[in-house]
Amino acid sequence: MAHNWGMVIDLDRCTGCEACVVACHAENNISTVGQEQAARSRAKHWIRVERYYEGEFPDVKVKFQPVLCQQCDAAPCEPVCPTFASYHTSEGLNGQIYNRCIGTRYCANACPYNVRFFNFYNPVWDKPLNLQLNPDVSVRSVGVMEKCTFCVQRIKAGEIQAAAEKRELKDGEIKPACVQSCPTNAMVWGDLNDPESEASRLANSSRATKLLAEVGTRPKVTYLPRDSWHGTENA
Amino acid sequence: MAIRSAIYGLFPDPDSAERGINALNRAGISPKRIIVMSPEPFDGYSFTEMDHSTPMPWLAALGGLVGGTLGFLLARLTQESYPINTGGMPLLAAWPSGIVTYELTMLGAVLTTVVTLLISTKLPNWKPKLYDPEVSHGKILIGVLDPSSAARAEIENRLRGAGAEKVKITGPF
Amino acid sequence: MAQKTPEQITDDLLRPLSGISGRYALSAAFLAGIVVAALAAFMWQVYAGLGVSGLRTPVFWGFYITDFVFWIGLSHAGTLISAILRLANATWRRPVTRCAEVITVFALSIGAAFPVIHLGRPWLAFWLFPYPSERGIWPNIRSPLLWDFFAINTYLISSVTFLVLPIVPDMALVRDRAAGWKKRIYGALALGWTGTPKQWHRLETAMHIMAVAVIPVAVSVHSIVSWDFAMAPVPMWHSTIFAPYFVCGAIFSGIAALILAMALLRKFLHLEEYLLPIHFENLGKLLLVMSLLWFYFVFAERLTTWYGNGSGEMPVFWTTQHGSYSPLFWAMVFCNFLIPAPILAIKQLRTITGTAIASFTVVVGMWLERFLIIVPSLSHKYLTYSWGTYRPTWVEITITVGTFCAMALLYMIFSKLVPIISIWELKAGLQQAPNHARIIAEPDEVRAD
Amino acid sequence: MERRDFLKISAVAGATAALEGCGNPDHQLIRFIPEEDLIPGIATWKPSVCTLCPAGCGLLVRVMQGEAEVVRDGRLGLLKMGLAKKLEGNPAHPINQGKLCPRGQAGLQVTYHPDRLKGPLARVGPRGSGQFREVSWDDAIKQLTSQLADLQASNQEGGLALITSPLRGQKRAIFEVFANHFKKSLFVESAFLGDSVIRAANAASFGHALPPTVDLGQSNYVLSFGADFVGTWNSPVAQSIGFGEMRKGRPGQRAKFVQFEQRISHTGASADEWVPVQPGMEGMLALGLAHVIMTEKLRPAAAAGHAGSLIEGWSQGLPDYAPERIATQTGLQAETIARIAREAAAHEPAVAIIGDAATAHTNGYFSALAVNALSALLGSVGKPGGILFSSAPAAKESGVSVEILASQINSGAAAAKVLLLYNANPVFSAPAAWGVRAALDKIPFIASFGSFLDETSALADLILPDHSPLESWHDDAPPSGSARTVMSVAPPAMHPLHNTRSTPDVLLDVAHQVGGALGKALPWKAYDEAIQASFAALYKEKGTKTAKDADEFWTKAQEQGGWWSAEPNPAPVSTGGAPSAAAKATAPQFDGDANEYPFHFLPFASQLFYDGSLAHLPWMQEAPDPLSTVMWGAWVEINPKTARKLSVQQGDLVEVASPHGKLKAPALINPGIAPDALAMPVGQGHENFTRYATGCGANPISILSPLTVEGANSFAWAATRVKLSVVGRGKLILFGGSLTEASPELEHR
Repeated sequence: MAHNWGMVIDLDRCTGCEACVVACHAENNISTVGQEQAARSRAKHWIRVERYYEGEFPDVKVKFQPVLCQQCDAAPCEPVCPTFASYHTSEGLNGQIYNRCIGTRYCANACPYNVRFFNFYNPVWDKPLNLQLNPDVSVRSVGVMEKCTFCVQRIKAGEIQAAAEKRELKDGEIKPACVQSCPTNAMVWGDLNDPESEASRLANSSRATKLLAEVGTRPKVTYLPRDSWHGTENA
Repeated sequence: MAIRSAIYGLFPDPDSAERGINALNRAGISPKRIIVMSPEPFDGYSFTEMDHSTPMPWLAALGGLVGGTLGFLLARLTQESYPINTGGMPLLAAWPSGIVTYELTMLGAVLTTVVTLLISTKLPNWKPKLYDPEVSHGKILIGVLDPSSAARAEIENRLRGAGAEKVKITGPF
Repeated sequence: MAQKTPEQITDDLLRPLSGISGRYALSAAFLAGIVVAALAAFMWQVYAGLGVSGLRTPVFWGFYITDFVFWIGLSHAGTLISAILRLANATWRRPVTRCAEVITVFALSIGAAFPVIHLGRPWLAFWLFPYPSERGIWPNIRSPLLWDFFAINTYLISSVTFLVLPIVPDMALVRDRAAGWKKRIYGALALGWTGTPKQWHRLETAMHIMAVAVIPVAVSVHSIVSWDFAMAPVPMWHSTIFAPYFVCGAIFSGIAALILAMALLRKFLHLEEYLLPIHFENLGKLLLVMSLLWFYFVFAERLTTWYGNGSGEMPVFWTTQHGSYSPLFWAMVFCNFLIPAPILAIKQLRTITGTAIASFTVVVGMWLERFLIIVPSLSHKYLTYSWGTYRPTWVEITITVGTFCAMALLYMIFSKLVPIISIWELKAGLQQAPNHARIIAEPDEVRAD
Repeated sequence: MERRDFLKISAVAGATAALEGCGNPDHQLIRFIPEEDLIPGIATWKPSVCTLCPAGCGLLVRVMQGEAEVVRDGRLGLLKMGLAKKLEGNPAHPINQGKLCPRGQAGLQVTYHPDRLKGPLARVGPRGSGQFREVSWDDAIKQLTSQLADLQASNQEGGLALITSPLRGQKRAIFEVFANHFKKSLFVESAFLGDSVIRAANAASFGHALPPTVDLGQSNYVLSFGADFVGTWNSPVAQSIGFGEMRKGRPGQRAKFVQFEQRISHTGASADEWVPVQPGMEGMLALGLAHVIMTEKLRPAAAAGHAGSLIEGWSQGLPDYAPERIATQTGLQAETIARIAREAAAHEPAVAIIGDAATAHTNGYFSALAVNALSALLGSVGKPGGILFSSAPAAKESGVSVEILASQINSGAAAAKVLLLYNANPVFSAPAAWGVRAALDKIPFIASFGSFLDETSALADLILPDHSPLESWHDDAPPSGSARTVMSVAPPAMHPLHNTRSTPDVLLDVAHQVGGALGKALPWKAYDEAIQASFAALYKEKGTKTAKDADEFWTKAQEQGGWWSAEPNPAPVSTGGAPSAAAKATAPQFDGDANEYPFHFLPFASQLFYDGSLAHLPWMQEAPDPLSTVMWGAWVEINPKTARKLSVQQGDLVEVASPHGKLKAPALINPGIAPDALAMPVGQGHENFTRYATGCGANPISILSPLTVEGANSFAWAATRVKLSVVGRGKLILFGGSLTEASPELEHR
């Protein structure tokens, strides 16, 4: 059976430390845009940690929520692309073919999660920062959309490795950069078609929720909401 | 300009032109050889009533049909030729195909109309066999093509009698 | 006008074609200058990247798509209106139709340019064309942008023919009065028109069929433009009201543009005896109807959203009601309803000046409407953390202004080359032949028998 | 020698490479013979050690073949070499178990930074002008040697000063030899976020001068007094892993985590209960909790043992700290104090930790002792789910701080002739009031080993740039983060990119050239020999079971990134012991009159820039701050109500003035800060620190008052009062579009 990659994010573990954000930049050759462009909100963070305050001092609560491409099964970004640059891969990912993209930016508008990012200029790496580029990931030119790929290069590498060794993929063998780096192990990634995988176990747990479920995009990222203390008040 | 032998009168207004055409008809000249040119359509006069039968609307409808079919095939075949993965969404989406089909239907109809118009009126034809710029100045031209030299005089009289301002004879004699 | 002879009409309407006044040359040069500046701005954008525009995350569509919708909407002035009037056989339409159809052709061409201008990689725009390519992949028929492609092309082709066919007889007219190179050019354009009954009849039949065909096309075009938005699950875009709402707005802005154009032509081409108060009066009434209809749509949309109180919609709703976009929103309501409606409703105010003023505010208001449909929704999409803003840069502003100038310029040039009022149709309008005419008999004949 | 010849040949051959180079200068460079053989496209993972903060996490470096522009033998050319592509945690390493914080991952950009110093430099312009000329390594080393030789000859006391980042292992040993060789030299290990207060307190309470290893993973109740333990405090990655475990690692069991602080920190944001406390009152609060526990007989006073006996009045049950009596001072309600105390006592194991601002008040040392006592009372010290102490060697304290060094030099008490500067930037990370800049100007010769020009190294007379961490050998003994004994070691992960040299090697070189006792004290030819020697000793001590001989032990250690004990073996905690002089509670001192300067000023360690030493990395600048979501800048946090009262708008440029200076930064509305406090991230506001950090934001340290923590030789950086005024419109670059999740009205950006 084909794989169906999915992710589970446990918001009770997440501390919003940004490790996933930097890991993603390092793994996927996401260029930094610099102060002036960041001020015009052209910064590209395939994964971001949303921060929401609740209440007023002194009763303040903060909620962190990492948001990346939800790899929707019913992805609004896919049908609207006139050139099939955004399409659905056989493993359930929302693929983005940079070469096909002509930059209508329709997909980004259609995306309810605002997790697609546009190259307003050609990316720049002041030498020798270009040496940090990951040779497994293509660099995107001006005028094209880019977005989280679930580190498809890692997925492919893992699948090829397993095929070479004539064996099935093991659960947890492949980890996207964000999942790998997460210090609190808040992110779990795996095959949702495999009922045994940690990811599908958590995705089917009672805590499982989806982001903007009401929009009907059938996202493949599951959120386990922030929990509260169940201990006794007085012992 | 005119290389065709013809005799025609230039009438100042539709009413006299009407009398001119009647005169020619009574002279038993076959309608095929009678020519009329006017600066306006003059709806409602018999001299503009000739050859009013055209299959244009039917052709337009047919054109629409062809265009629609092409549109539908385009929408269908192009998608089938590259069966991309749509993640469960329909690759051959009915409604969108309908839109393309519709647009090309209309396009087909419009284009056939234009083509029919041009063919049936033999336009463009930058060298008309017979023409008189007077027409542009409001005169109505009524005449007979290739009149027999015998009939010529009589036709001239009848045109003048009907009120033609000028009668001109063109072509080789 | 009734007392004018056909000859006078012809002379009056052909006068603009001869000679170029200094004022004309000056204003033409001015407009051309701005158009060139706009082209330069676009070139700079292509060279440097879309970053020179004010677009940003998450507002990926801004001025360009606003202009696109605006101009496509404006194009509903001519063809649609003149087609309706033709079918309705409204005699007063005759001096109006052509200057209306011209608006369509130019506005549409300008509007169609914007999808290319706004592309990240405009040099690849041709990938939208369905042609067998080395890439082995065809465009995605499910994308509303493809629907746009088909609809706009169909509409453009129809409108151009719809404009050009009735011009042919007038070209013959000019041909026969001109001399030298002019005669040759207009002769070519006249296609050798002679004016036989057959030609007249086929022309009128064709025009009739076109009129029937072009109306549904026009409706479909702006419906599809609206679907560019309605197909996306974006707050206050994803709505079934959008297609009729957009068509209404399009005709609304179209009529306004037409009135403005007529007022200007009347003034500068001295067509006072041809473009009469009655025309402005009638079009004014039409504009009033559309204004009311437009307000009805806005009201329906707002009411439904407010009552529905959807978590996604409300932020967009509030930001336009009394958030950061509210000044624009209320300006729009003033421009599209509160100012024009009274002017057009009160007979004393429904003068040429009055309708012109009303039309101007409507044109402004409808541009704002398109902007307010696009930007607030994109900047307030669901997850509040991802909200953003939008500020246009000089590039977008220059290009936008440039297109308005391009419109004016094209119009000026056209009115220099072609009679802006269809002469033969106007004459035909005078000549309503009485039915008894066909049985006029010569007295002497009667005597003979 | 042979390589040289090869290079000549390859230089000729390389010229042909111009064939493919369509005018692109890259391709017209000569090509060097690769120094290593790699398979193109195949990644190899090499162990290394993260040196960006004292946690000492283990790294795996993803190395792939690439083509780099490098300088070899003074010639620029292209070299196919192994290039580090990504940094990940070393799964085998006990501290970070395969995980890594954002700062650690961005360490990659230190190596590839465009403004890294590419070779030794000698000052030409006047000091601080930043004008340098390139010199050869031989000249550079000769110059430093002669300086030290003269110093040795002059035999003058306090002639040598060393300012370094906190060092461990053999690297520290080498510096120490230098420090000891020259009489009364001033050896400063400078760190703005130093843990000396906690180490001192732990030494007093538990007999270990170490930062604690907090076993969050097995804890059931966590009381944190201002410690940003998942962000920057102590061993953040280890603690984050524990945090995850504590929350959802044990099915059906979820600890409660209570954070006490004045401004909601990155860690406080994840607390189950966030409790604001008056600044400097953390110790009092801890004792209040202890009071409840003891009076309600939830624990006997004796349970705290020695740690308790350090607190005055402990054995009497701390009568002065009844919740009612401390409520107003701490700013908590009495019932809250009582409730939390009962909860903590009822959920074993419960742990109390203190850090950051709480230990940076003038009474921070007392607060630390108090919290230690509370921990001890709760009975989790030295036990799973509590505070453990690794058996790592206690860091030696030189006792000299930047403040002392500066004052001694400025006062003429010391007359340093030579200053060795290594990975420290005191000019930036010391308050202006200390007069560090003036002191440095008094030192005739400054040699810096830093890889970048910053505010301090720009004053150097000689710069001998070190390899980047990824190009260097490492040995490290992290003091906290794991209950296992850890000795990290790693060879260079990649060949040096530039004409740099490993600083320990340079020091050894210099020592041998100076010769004499100094040379003898450092018998090794190179740094790795020194490390190997230490591992030989370690083998004898601990490794005989795991390896057949010292060499195998050494090789295996290099392969896995170090040696660590198979089992946790925390050091025994002395909870008993004779009561020493009991510490009196002291009220915190704040500099600045409360009327003139109405706000407490709270600098806080930035999750992305740490203490400012990482502000030069683009990834750190562009990553949004976790709470403020600010990119590429600094900001001043202000409570919404206060802002409304002073009519301060989001993004207004405000001037923050203390008795010792003022700065300007944009205001940021923060619902999670006390109305009488202003907070600011540390790390921005560099005047001279590469193209990415220079001129970005403002530096809060510069306006701090020079107060010290009583009882510990440490900077009280949270004890300054400030005033605020709006001066215009500032540039606030936010990534986050809103403050709250559902507020249609609030347009934040």
